Formats: sequence, structure tokens, C-alpha cells
Amino acid sequence: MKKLINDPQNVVTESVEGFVLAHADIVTKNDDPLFVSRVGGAVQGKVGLVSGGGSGHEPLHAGFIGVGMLDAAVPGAMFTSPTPDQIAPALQAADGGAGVLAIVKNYTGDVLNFETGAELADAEGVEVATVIVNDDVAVENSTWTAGRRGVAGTVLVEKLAGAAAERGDDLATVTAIAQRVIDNVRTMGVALTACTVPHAGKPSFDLPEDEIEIGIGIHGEPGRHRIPLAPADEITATLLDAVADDLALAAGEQVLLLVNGMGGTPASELYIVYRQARALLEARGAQVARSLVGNYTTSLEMQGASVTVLRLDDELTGLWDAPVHTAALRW
Amino acid sequence: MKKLINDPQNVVTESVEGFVLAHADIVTKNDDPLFVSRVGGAVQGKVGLVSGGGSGHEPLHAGFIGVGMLDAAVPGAMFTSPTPDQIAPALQAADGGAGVLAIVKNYTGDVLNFETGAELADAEGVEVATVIVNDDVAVENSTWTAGRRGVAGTVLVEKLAGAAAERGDDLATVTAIAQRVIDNVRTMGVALTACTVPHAGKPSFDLPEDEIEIGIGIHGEPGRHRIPLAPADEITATLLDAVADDLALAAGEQVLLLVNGMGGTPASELYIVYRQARALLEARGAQVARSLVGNYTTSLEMQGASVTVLRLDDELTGLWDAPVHTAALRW
Amino acid sequence: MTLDVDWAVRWVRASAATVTEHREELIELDRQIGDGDHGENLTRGFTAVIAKLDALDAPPEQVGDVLKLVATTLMSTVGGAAGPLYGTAYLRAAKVTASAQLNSAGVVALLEAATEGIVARGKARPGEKTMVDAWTPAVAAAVAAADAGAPPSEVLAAAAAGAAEGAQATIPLLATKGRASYLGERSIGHLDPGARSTELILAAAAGAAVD
Amino acid sequence: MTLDVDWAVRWVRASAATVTEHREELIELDRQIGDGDHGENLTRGFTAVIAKLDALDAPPEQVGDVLKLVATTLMSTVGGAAGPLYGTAYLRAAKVTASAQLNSAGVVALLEAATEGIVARGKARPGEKTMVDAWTPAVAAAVAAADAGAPPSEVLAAAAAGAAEGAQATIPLLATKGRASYLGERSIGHLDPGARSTELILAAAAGAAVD
Ligand SMILES: Nc1ncnc2c1ncn2[C@@H]1O[C@H](COP(=O)(O)OP(=O)(O)O)[C@@H](O)[C@H]1O
Ligand SMILES: Nc1ncnc2c1ncn2[C@@H]1O[C@H](COP(=O)(O)OP(=O)(O)O)[C@@H](O)[C@H]1O
Ligand SMILES: [Mg+2]
Ligand SMILES: [Mg+2]
Ligand SMILES: [Mg+2]
Ligand SMILES: [Mg+2]
Repeated sequence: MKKLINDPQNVVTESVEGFVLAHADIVTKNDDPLFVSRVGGAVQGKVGLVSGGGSGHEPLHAGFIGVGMLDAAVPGAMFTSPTPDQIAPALQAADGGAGVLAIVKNYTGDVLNFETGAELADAEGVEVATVIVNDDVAVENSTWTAGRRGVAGTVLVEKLAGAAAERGDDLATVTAIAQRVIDNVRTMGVALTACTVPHAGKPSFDLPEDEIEIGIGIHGEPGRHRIPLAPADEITATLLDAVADDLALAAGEQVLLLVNGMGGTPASELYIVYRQARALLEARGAQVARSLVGNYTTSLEMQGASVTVLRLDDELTGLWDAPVHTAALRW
Repeated sequence: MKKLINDPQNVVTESVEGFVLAHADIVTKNDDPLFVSRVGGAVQGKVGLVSGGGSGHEPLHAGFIGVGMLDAAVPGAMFTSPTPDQIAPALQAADGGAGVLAIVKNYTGDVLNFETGAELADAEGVEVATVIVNDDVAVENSTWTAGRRGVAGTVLVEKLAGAAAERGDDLATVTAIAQRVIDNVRTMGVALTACTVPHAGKPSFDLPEDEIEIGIGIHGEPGRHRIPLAPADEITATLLDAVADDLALAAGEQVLLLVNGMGGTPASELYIVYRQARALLEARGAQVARSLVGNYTTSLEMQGASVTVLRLDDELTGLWDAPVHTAALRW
Repeated sequence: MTLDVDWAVRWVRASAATVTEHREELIELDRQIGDGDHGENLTRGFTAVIAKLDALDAPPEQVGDVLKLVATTLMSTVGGAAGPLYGTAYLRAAKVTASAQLNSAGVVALLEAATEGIVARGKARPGEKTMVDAWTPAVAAAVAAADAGAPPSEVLAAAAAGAAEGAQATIPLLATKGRASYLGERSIGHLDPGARSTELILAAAAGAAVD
Repeated sequence: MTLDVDWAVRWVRASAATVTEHREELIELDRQIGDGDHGENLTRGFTAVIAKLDALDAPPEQVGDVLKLVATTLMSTVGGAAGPLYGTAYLRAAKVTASAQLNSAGVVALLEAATEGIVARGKARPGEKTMVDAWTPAVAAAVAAADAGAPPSEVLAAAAAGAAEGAQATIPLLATKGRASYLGERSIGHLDPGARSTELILAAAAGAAVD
């Protein structure tokens, strides 16, 4: 295992420490329990936004704290959801008196820990609403299982709900916006290589040199199936078609296209994927009105990418264009 | 070789195509010869800024086209400098009547091709000044060799000279600012893994599982020497000390600290490096006044990082804070 | 024969030891059908439990006190799915063991409460390839042993054996809960890590009762 | 015996063929002490040269016309260090071969001009582990052969042999120019890719003269 780390046990604390030092104009941290929040504290009268989950997906979530997006983020251990005693004070720290929306990715651990965290915060007088992001179309038969995972679409939920909160929407409205995004966003990913969790010390799965995993999550889990390595255009078609079909995308619709790198993919490759995904969307008659290409929801150093499509309406487009000032997303 | 590409011969054109589609609000491209420039063309009366070099270092350089930074960028083949017939029209496209500054990284190929490109543009009536970026302290005895390489410090040259041009400085002044940045910026890098150039099909060097390369460039060249894998804090100290010593950094000075990922490094690791580099700078009595952490000058999917320190003065700090609106850097 | 607070402390220490000892095995099982953190998570959690136990001013008085300490510590240090699930299990178990001594019926009640807690939180039924598939046969075996008049130590031994069998029986199952469910058919042929850790913890309980 | 424009065309076609054939070898040499693109760059460049040659309305009239076409095409398609260096070499060579026929002195002049062009652009002296270390002995050998009264084909054969020797002799050298210089001591023990491609191209020139 080759990593720029010190003791594997300290990866999360040291990296959060570096992050907060580098972005001291935007974020601050609480140490015990660990969470990161906006410098200056909760914005009075504004609905607070909190997300969190296992670490290893950077810049998710702490990279999205700041004006127009999150108020606090709760980093768990590597690929391990945070605990209620971290989540509850983060929810409190984000509360400016207008309640807090918790944005939770759909994993048993995240859901359960946020459930308890919300209960604890509620006991302290914080009004908490929760949305569960589940954009990963790779999970089939989701009604009979733990359900779809929350993956890169989470970034869009955080941005759009964040913009709604920033313009002064109340908790019910912000929650409804977040849910509308969730209902209209789908993602599917591919891995060319596995990733190595520091404490595990070896790759999350073994993949022959000529095979790739289709339908991976963001925790180094193996995907739904394995196929021979193929040209980027073919792989992209597999991902995009699954996403667009599931979304029942119709001609004439406007979409946001997010091509997300898993952490170890060169930018040049992400743009090759983007080029083809966009061409396929346009061939379906959809219009790519907004785009985002880069590493936003990663799996450590995994090589691979995911394709996310969000169906836009005028309000969502406006919320997307609203100013955002975070470490990882800024305009 | 596992890559999200189609024909290896088309990597550059397809990825530039995707890039321009994704950022059509900022950039446009010319196809034959290939170069990328600001949408809307040269800004009349403003000094133009052009850079370029081999591809595979994305977001360098096209990702830095836009208000406050470059006017045009010339992508060569993978790790191969572009040709004069691409460079000359890019220089012309960037000329708003106030002349153009070419920012060239110090590689024989880049220097020679830009030389000819500038001559050709000059013949068309474009006033061209050139600066050569050579921030890589890993190259020793540089007076007897091809000299120091230009690496991640290039981004800082482009940002600061770009801000100077944007505020209306003339060609001589913008050139002087660029040169002042070059004189005060140093970088050193480490690779944990090699990278694979698409047309080569195999890693740029072979590195055992327990060794790393210190003093690498950005073209997948092997480094100056190989050492056993060590904790991040130790590796960072090696890089930072070389940089700070070469810069003859004195207590009380203000610096900008850039921790740059080589393309395949998780953000969490970059922040661990940042944390230690910052601590070491502070231990030297320097003050880290500005910071940048992320993938800015990459070597495809190489895992590793470089540490860059720029000595700041009030003017440079002001230029750093000036607005910038590019695909990869924006505030 | 009854079990007292000393047994509970021995159980917790033995749990910490066995989980730490099997850390790599649990990581590897989870790596195959999950995200490779189960052994790390439980080791971190039980290490924290031992630290809390060692730092107590006064020794705990009742079995329930010990279990409550385990519950709150696991909840605040394990994270992931296992943290809340085991946390709730110990919390529910603590509630039904508010007496100084546990007889066989008390042991059965403890195991039943723990299992109910896991099911209440995680909503998994038997056969979904989760830790429930170890807890359920453990309870059934404990009930049978208690009904047959076995002493607490033998009830726990039966429970441990039931959990071991149940864990093995997860191998051919298709996962429909937890992270392994994302793998669909590919989850078949692997031992569920949470079922395996349940087996280890219940073996520790039985071992602590014969010490 | 003299060489004419047909020889020049044969030379260029043979150069394209040999560079393409040795593409992987040149990439591998450059991978070891550079950035692994030399074979790719030259193949791209010479492929473009052939395309341009094939697309000409009228066949080129003089040796110099052919060399000039090579020069401008390599400059605009090769990039890297080799593009301007080879480009300038052919450009300078073209300037001194503005006659229909080349005798032995003409061949020497061609080689000298090419080498001077490379040195003028790249500023490398012999012994710095670059293509100059193949061109310089090639010129020396050509001069010696011409002085001894050899016909053009033998002058070229001598040049090719000199280049081959010079290329081999780069192996023990420490690089102080070009990308390999960044490696310091680690550049020792490797054949310089540009010296090797020079050897191939001059062998092609000699081969084209005996066809
Ligand atoms: N809904 C559930 N009900 C019961 N047990 C579950 C459920 N989901 C997961 N588990 C158990 O949790 C184990 C995984 O725990 P762990 O790896 O620590 O958490 P995570 O899956 O969040 O990484 C699984 O092996 C399974 O036994
Ligand atoms: N200054 C120089 N003078 C002469 N030849 C040089 C010089 N620098 C580099 N070369 C030659 O160029 C070759 C490398 O060419 P190439 O790989 O195509 O370009 P790059 O180094 O830009 O990738 C080297 O092997 C060397 O022979
Ligand atoms: Mg986990
Ligand atoms: Mg090159
Ligand atoms: Mg797990
Ligand atoms: Mg090269």
C-alpha cells in the first residue's frame, strides 16, 4: 500500500486538520467529537444544511461547506459513517433557529447513525428534517434490498438545497427542493481499478488488467458485474443509457450533466467521458444546460468515473447558478 | 493499460473537445491547428497571455483560460510540446493590440517550439515577450544542464501575471511581474507510482511497491533518486526543506503554499501533506498567507504530489486575490 | 448457578480480545462483499469500551450497567451499520438485565432483547444475510437449552453454537440487506462479516461463563 | 556517381519506414531516460511527411525541395525537442542542396549543414548525450570517406556507420542536455533515443543510395 499518509489511524484527523488550515476563511472544526462547520457559526434565520458520511470521498462533504451550500459536515472514519455523538452537535452547530436539513446518503450505517443523531439534536430543541439521497441506478431490485445508494448526485442535492436555504426558504421548502432533486437525479459509475482503504492495507477488490467493474458504489465495493475493458465511448454509453432510461428522459428536456472522477482518473479522461455522454444526451433530444466535470465524490485513489444526470427546471437552474463559496465549488 | 479513452491517438483532441463543450461559456477552440482561447476573442487593449505545452498536465493550461488568467493555451500531444504552427496563431488570437506574453515551461522542446512560434507571430505583427518558468529545485547543477524544469509554479505565474494584465499593466510590466514570480517560486515533487502515456501503453518507469521517486518532473520522468516509502510527514519535510532552502526563506516572510496533486492522489492525502508543509514553514518563522491545494499541474494518473512555495509581497498578494474566472480556478 | 457483573465484565473483555484478534479476518470478509471496515470498526469500538471500563471510578454494580456502557460506547465510536445495530442490541439487553444475577431465563431474555433491538433498527428478517442470521438461531438454541433446564453457562454455549451455525449458513445466501445487497448474485458464496462477529461475541460470552 | 531527387524521395520513404518500424524501441529508450514519446513523435511526423509527399501535384524537382518539405512538416507535426531539432537540420540541409545532383562533397555539405542546424538550435556540444553525438561522428566519417575519394553512396555508408558508433557511445555518457539531464547520474547506462533515431535515419540515407 503506497500512500502519502502517516499512521493509518490518523488519516482522517490529519487530513481534516490540513483542510481546515488551508480553508480557514471558510471553515472551522470541532475536535471531540469531530465535525467541520462554517466559520462564524450558524447563520441566524437561515435553514441549516448538514451532511456527512464516511471519509474517503473528498471533497464530499466538508469541501462543500460555505455560503450557498452546507453549514456543517460530519466526517466518519474511512468509508464508515460517523456516529450520533458527532452528528448531533453538528446539527446543533448548523441551527440558526430555522431548523436543519440533514442530507444523508442511503447506506444502512449512515441512515441509522443520522437517525439517532437527529433524535439527540431534537432532544436539544433543534428541528431536524432528513432527506435520503439514493441516485445510484446500479442497484437493481432496490425495493427488496437496502435500496439504492447515494453517490455523486449528493453534490447536486447539497448545492441546490443550499441555494434554496441561502435565499431564505423555510425548512419545509428547502426539504422539498432537496427531495425534488433526489427524485430527478440518477447516477451510474465504473471502476478501472480498486482503491485501498488505509486500515485495510490492500485493494478493495482484485481486478484483472483487462477487466472493469460496472455499477460500483463509492466505498470500493465491487460493482454489479465485471466486463472486459472497452473504449471510453462504449463504457460511457452503458452508464448514460442506464441513467437516462431510469430517469425516463424525454426529448426536449433540460439536464445538468455531471461527470465525476473517482479520485485517480486524469481530467483528460473525464472530459472524454463528458464528450460522449453529452453527445448521447443530445441524440436523445435532451439539452445539456449545465455541466460539472471533476472529482466531487471520490473513492480515495480509485480510477473510474460516474455519470450523473439531473432533470432541470427553471427554478433548479436558477438555484444552480446562485453564488456558492466553498473549498471545492465556487462561483 | 487501463484508461477511459478511445483510440490513444485521439486522446488530446477528444478531451479538448469535451473540455470546450463543458466550458463553452469561457473557452472556444480552433481545430487545425489546435489551440484553445477565450470565448469572445482577445480583449482589446489588454496584454494577452498564452501558455502551452504537452498534454497530460490538465487542468494546465487550458483550464486556466479566462478572465484574470490566460487568453489562450496550446495543447501539444501527450507530454510533447506543441508545434510552432499551433503556437503562432494562438499568440495572434491572444493579441488585443497590447502585445502577448508567452509563459513557457523550461523544457528544450517547449522552449524551441515557442521560440519559432514567437518568430512566426512576430512576422505577423504581434509583439511577443517570453518568460521561462523553471521552479523545480530537484534539478541540481542546473547551470550545466538543460536547467531547471518548469512545474507546478507555472500556475502561480499564470494567475499573477494574468491579474496584472487584467488590471491594465503593459507588456513590460506584466513580463516583469511574471519574472518576479518565477524568481520567487520553487517546487519539488514526489511520485508514489508512475503514469502511463496512452501511446506508450506501459508505465513511465517501474517502481517497486516499497519505493518512491523523489524529485520527479511532470512528464513521468523518473526522479533524481529513489528512497524507501516513508511517512507523509518525512516525505513532505524532504520536499519542503529543499524548496525553502533554495528560496533562502527567512523568518517573517509571507508565502503562498501550493500542494499540488499529480493526478491520482486522493485529496485527503494532499491535505496531510499541506498540514505538515505548513507546520514546517511556520517552524521556520514564515507565514502562510495564501494556500492552494489540489490537482493543478498533473502527470496523468500518477500518484504523488509536489510542494510549491512562492515568496509573497503585498503586490503579489493583491494580484493573487484579484478575481479569476477559469474552468479550474475561480473566485 | 447464576451469572453476575463479573461475568459481564469478563464477557466484554473477551469480546474486545476476540474482535481484535480477528480484526483482519473481519476486514477481509467485509472487503469481499462490503467495504472492508467491519474488523476495524469493531476493534476501534471495543478498544474504546475497555478504556472506558478501565477508567471507571467504581466498578459497575450490575450486568445492566456493563451492557449500557458497552452500548453507548459502541454507538459513539463504531459508526457504520454495526455501530447502531450492536449499540441498540446492548442497550436493549441492558434494559432487561437490571438485576444483580442472571439465571437461564435471564440469559435468554438478554439474547432475545438484543436480537429484537437489531431487528428493530435494521429491519432485516432472517435469510437476508446479516448478523440477524447469527442472532436468530442463537436465541432459538438458548431457548431450547433453557427449556431443557440447562444452567446459564450451557445456555450461552448453546447460543454460541447456534450463532456459529447461523453464521456458516449465511454463505450460500443472497444478500438483500446491508452493503452486500448491492452485489446482487455476487454476494452468494461469502460469509457475512456481521454474522461472523456475532459468532465471536457470543463465543466470548460463553467462554466468560465457564472461566 | 551522384545522388538526385529520386534518392532524396527514397531516403524520406525509407526514413518513415524505419522510424515506424522502430517506434516501440524509440519509445522504450525514451521511457528509460526521458518521457517515452520519441518514437511516437517521429512516427507521427514522418507519416505526415509521406502524406504530404503523396499529395504533391508535381514531383519535387530538386533534393532541396524534398528536404524542405520534410523540414516544415516535421516542425509542424513532431513537437517536443526532436521536432525543431530535426526540422532545423533538414531546413539547413535543404539550403545547401539547391542543385539537381549531389556529389560526395555535396553529401558532406548536407550532413554538415544538418548538424550545424541541430547545434545552433539545441546548443549541445558532443558528449552531452544527445543526437549531436550521432551526427558529429557521422560528419567526421563522411568527411574522411569523401577525402579518400569515395562515391556519395559510400560517403553515406560511412556516415551511417559513424552515427551507429556514436549512438552506441552515448550509453556510458552522463546527460547534460535534454530531458535525460534531469536524471543526473541515473542517465548513465542508457542509449540516447535521439542518437538512435539519427542512426536509423542515416542508415536509411545510405540504403537509399545503393537501391
Ligand atoms: N439492516 C441490517 N440489519 C442487520 N444487520 C445488518 C444490516 N445491515 C448491515 N448489517 C450487518 O452489518 C455488517 C456490516 O457492518 P460494518 O461493516 O461495520 O458496517 P458498514 O456496512 O456500514 O460498513 C454486515 O455484515 C451485516 O451483518
Ligand atoms: N539540446 C539538445 N540538443 C540536441 N539534441 C537534443 C537536445 N535536447 C534533446 N535532444 C535530443 O532529443 C531527443 C528527445 O526527443 P523527444 O523525445 O522527441 O523530445 P522531448 O525530450 O521533448 O520529449 C533526445 O534523445 C536527444 O537526442
Ligand atoms: Mg463502512
Ligand atoms: Mg516529450
Ligand atoms: Mg463495512
Ligand atoms: Mg521524449
